[in-house]
Amino acid sequence: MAIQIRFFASLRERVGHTSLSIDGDGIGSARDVWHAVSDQSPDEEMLVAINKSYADLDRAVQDGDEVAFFPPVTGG
Amino acid sequence: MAIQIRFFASLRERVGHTSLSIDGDGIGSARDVWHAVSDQSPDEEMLVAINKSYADLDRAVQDGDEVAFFPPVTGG
Amino acid sequence: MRVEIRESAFDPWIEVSEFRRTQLAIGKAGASAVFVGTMRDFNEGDDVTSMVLEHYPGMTERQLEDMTREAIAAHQLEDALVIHRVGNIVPGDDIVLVAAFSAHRKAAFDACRAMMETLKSTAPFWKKETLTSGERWVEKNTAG
Amino acid sequence: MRVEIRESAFDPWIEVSEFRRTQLAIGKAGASAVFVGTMRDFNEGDDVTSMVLEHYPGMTERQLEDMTREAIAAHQLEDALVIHRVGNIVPGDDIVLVAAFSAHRKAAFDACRAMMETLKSTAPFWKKETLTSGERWVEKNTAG
Repeated sequence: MAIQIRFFASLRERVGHTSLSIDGDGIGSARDVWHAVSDQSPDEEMLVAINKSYADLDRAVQDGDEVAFFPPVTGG
Repeated sequence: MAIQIRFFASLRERVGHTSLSIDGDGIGSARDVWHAVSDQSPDEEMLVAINKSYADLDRAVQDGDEVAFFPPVTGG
Repeated sequence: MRVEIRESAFDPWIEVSEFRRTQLAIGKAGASAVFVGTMRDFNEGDDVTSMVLEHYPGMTERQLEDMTREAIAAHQLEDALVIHRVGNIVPGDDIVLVAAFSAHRKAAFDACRAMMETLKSTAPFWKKETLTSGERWVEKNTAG
Repeated sequence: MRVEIRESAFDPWIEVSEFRRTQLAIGKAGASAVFVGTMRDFNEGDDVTSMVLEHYPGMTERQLEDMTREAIAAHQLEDALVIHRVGNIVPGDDIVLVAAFSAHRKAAFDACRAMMETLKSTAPFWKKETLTSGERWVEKNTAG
């Protein structure tokens, strides 16, 4: 198993990836996922979703989860 | 010259007239117009228009004016 | 702005679409807020089979025009459209269309709702319903 | 209820009209409150020539469905319809349709506006605008 990571919009462009897969070993929270792929602090306004539902950075993440990071939404 | 009077909706049915014309002699206000055609007190909720604009019963009326009486409006 | 009284059935969605296409500049009105009132087959707990909508020709148009002009100015709308049906109406027929077009959604929403409330409380229209048991005048509009 | 993401242009007025005709019982929904958001050719003082609307497939639908279901329950709607465009968009194209159908106008107005605000603040869509001087991401939606 692994953790699927997705990035959207300006964050996708900044990170340079649409999606990534990482090994779940040593990953406890969405914050850990972020730090596994970035050496920058997460932007204060960054939004997080786990398995397509909003979550916060300290929410627990398990093997097989999909974790998404994106900027404030601008639809409508 | 004369004063044209119009009635609408339930008030039209109660009065039994769609329109009437009365002589303006002795008519000072919309209230005088009402009493020239009815021996009942005006209903508290009755609305009044003079020349197609809302007015109150004590508004002055002149020869040639059109005075309308109607119940609360129920459009939309 | 356009304000119309109609004596026969109209399709409010075609009216809005045509108004936008012919009256509005492309790319300016980012927000369209539309309200359509449709005749129900029930009112105050009773079945209603048809209705006659009476108005005060001349005054009704003036009230609706004043109201629409004021809404455009107050909310800085791009434009607005109001259509109201009169005459014999059956359940499912559309009675009223109020549409507000503006650059931003707040103004469109606020103006559309304000116009509907003003119309309901001031425009001289009256409804007489036909029930299975006879006829009755609708006595008063409720606040929105 | 119906919630749809569209990858090509749609006509919101035809959609509302068809939805009412095919999904709603005649004579029940006396009130239809509709909001349509349309791409402008300007934003924050700059000319905008086109736009790309990105979304999060799966999550976006879920957010919109949850929001619509909650609005129907909270406002006791007869029904509701939400359509949102994604992909390449030009000024004048319609981006979003939110429609609330209910017996009375207060519920329809309240629900339509509440759905739009929820959509604007929570549905995962992102706009990238093309200006004459280049591209930029829209950074944040303003409150309505």
